[in-house]
Amino acid sequence: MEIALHAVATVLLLCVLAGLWRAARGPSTRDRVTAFALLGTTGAALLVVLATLTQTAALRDAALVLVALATVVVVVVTRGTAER
Amino acid sequence: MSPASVLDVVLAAAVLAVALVAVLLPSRRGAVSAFLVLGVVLAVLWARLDAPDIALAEAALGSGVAGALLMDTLTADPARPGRRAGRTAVVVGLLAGAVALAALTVVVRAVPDEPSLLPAAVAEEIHGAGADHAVTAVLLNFRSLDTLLEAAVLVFAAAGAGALVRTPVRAPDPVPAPVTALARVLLPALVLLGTWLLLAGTSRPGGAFQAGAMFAGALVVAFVAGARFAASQGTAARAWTVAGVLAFVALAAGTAMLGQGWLVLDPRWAGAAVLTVETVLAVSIGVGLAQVFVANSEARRVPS
Amino acid sequence: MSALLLPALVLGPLAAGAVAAVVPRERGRVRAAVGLTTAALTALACAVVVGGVATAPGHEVRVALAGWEPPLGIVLRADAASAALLVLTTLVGVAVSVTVAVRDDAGGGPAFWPLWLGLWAALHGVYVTQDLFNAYVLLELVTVGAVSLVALGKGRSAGPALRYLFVAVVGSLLFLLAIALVYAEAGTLDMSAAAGRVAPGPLLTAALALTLVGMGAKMALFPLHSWLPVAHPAAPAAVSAVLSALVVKAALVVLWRFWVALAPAAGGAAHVLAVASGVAGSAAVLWGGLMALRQRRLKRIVAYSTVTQVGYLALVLPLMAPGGEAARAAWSGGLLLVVAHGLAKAAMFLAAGVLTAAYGSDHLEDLRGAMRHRPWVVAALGVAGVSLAGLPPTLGFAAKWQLLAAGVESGQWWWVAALLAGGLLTVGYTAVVLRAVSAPADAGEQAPEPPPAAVPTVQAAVPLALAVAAVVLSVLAGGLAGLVADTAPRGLA
Amino acid sequence: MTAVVAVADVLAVLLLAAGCFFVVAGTLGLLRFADLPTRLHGVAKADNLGLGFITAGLVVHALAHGGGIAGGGGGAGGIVAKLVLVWLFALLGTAANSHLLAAPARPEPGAEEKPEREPGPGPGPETTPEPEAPATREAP
Repeated sequence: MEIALHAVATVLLLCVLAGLWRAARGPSTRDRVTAFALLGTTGAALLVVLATLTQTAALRDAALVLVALATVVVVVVTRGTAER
Repeated sequence: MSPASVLDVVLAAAVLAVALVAVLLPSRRGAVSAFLVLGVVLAVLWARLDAPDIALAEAALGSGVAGALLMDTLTADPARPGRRAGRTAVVVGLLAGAVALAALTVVVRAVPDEPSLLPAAVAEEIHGAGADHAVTAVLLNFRSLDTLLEAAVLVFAAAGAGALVRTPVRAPDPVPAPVTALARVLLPALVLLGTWLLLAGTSRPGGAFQAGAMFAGALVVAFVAGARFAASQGTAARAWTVAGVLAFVALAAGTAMLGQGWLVLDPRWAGAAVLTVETVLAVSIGVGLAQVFVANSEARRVPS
Repeated sequence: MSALLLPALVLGPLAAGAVAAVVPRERGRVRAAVGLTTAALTALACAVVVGGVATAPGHEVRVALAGWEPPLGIVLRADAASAALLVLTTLVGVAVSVTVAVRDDAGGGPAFWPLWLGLWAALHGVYVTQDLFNAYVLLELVTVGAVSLVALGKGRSAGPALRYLFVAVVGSLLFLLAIALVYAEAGTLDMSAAAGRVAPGPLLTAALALTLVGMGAKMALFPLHSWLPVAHPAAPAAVSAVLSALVVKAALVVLWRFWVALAPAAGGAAHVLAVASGVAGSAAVLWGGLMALRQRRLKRIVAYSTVTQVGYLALVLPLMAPGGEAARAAWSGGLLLVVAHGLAKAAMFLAAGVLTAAYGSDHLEDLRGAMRHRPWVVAALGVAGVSLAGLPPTLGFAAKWQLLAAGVESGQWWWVAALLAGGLLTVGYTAVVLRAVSAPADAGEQAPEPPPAAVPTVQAAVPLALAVAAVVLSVLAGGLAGLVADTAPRGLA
Repeated sequence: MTAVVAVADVLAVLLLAAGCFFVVAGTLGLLRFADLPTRLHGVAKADNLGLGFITAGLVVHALAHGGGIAGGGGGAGGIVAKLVLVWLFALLGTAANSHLLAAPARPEPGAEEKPEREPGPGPGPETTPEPEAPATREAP
């Protein structure tokens, strides 16, 4: 079971790295933020997996925080680009 | 190689890769986006290093509130050509980085294996400290002066940011319907999450700073959705921002005058004192961070 | 009593700053009233604490906060060195508060008060803290206050403020890394406790080097000084006074305390780093002096003069190294120089502020005739310049005499040469300023003497009071030096 | 290990594997699809499904193994509740995000957002837009 969880964590981490490519490259700000929203979800998945793996309940809180604040970032950014 | 070490190697490589992209990318927006990704990866790194408190703080402040602030600054700014670092600068930077890394490796390898005095001392004294969670006990009791001063840093940063905005906060632009709808759901959710983190802080990772970040997120969403109350520059907002520091100082002065000594918490009411100070601090931190966001947002709108 | 008041020196101004932040900005008079009241109470509390230090056995007042002794808790400790710094800060602080209360333009508007009071609290904390991490947090508070204050300047002050912020934050981070290294080895954050638990090795060497570079950047030590001559002209007059007289000293005090506690354990590596500090300091003395001679704006001259004086203060590290009498002389001379420079530089910047306000410019050409119209302000500039150059009968003379004695005592002639050269350069740029302001209006050009605008008398009197304090205190210099020397370090031997 | 736990473990692994598959699919979509709406489409649907499967796998794991040492909020029940909450938050967030991000991409007369370009001084990845350029780093 532990092997499976480690493998899942590694795959998710590689997905985060792949998302970095889109975040860094764009081309539009919305593309970057789309990538960041994806990373919020993937990062949350990663944190809940780690929470089970290391039996640390607080990491599930961290996952919640990540998902919630990623949404805040999206709201802020879409306002910013709508203004122009 | 065990699955755990594969994960760790990939994680270390990921942190390095994301950091390098964030530094070397010539496009400012790309660099900031990479910096946000760095926040996510760092949160995972702290989780892996068995430091859930910091993972939580990184998720809340590093990629959450700081992300909102940075992205807001960049998106309202006209896209300017990023400055591309010269080839020489990159080479010199990489060389310097390599030398610094080598030096740091030498230094870190010299760290003795013997455990520090402190964990044992904390474990011994934590009964009666007012919190079961070691980090909270250290922050609100053993080293409470540090926490007080950290809160003061935020107060004066908010005061400084506010001082640079020379016009009153403007009326909100028309807000698209989905934002209003989302705000109705997101706002209570964020407040609830912050409250949970605040209450959880006495017994497990959480506490005033993480909760404050949630409250700040809620206020930012309210501001974006057109509300102009606490997050604006009114006297009430400033009063909330300084309330945490003033409550902390009042506690300190009170204990000094009662003859126990500055900030000495009696085990009988230490728990109540810690929770009260944390609650006021969390609200203060939330309003203070939101004020910095609003000041930044308004400063840009002033035609200069 | 003084033990009870020691934490109040930090928490009092802090709370007052928070209160001032709540007062609406339109009510500038109320903010000023809060500020002046706080200044008066702080001066009173400082007097009590300094008196307590002078009378206490071992000349020290110590408080363990929250009732926890190290390694768990944080200790505040005021010794004779802290007392000297508290005296300086009180004098400059009251002078600056009065100046801004009379005319808030000098401080950049009502936003000055909360930031200044918070900064004042943090400075007090830096002088008395015994804890490494606490020192880091206090330095952060100093940085936030100082950077925001610089940004209050008229015109394009945001750029210089941002530049200062970047340098200061990088300096803090280097110091934080040093703290982490010391903690990793010693297992405690208390400076005196850590001193007994570290051994020579790469770890301690790295910690000392990181602190030297980090604090060097924050105190504008050559070659990391370039933010300072940019920040000063941008900042309001009173802020420049605080920045030069007190803020750069905060980083210096942290460097000295760290060095005194931990360098003796590092052996030869600390010697090498001390010499590096001395070389940077000597270069700063020469470079700052030459640059000051070339400037045509009063504030830039005074700013480069700070670069020079910080160079002197960096010389204290190698002068202390041999230990014994030399270390005592270097330590007390260094502290006296901090006080002397603080008073002189505050007087100069406040005087420059008055002249700028009166003539609408700080270009030397525009200040012609100032000697005749503003004799007391020019007198303040002159006396402060004499103290900076280290000529009798000023505190600056007493301080430099001690440093020279330390150099001669330990046979380190090369540092003595730097000290003397710096003195000559200081005389040079002070003469340039005095010559410019005493030039008659019709010298060369036919332009009429610029009519000075009215400036409150109180504001014009404050710089002179500070300059006179530098002379009066020189009478007490002997006793002060003796008191301070008791806290002298043991050297690196 | 009892038979029930063994079955539960197999189920959990299957669910986790399915989750990984969808997350990888979503990421590939983000990298390879041609424009913003299609990318959003891939991310919003596949990624949430992936998170759902992973959450389900962890729920099964928690039910089979109990709360462990640090269940927080009462053993397996607390864990399951928190996991479900994470997923619900993600669903809500993604729905709103996609709506906000896609809004200007819908054809509206006269209001078409062009990808803002940051003109770099020289040739580089920023100045040679190639929406379908092959990904250099890809998930396996």
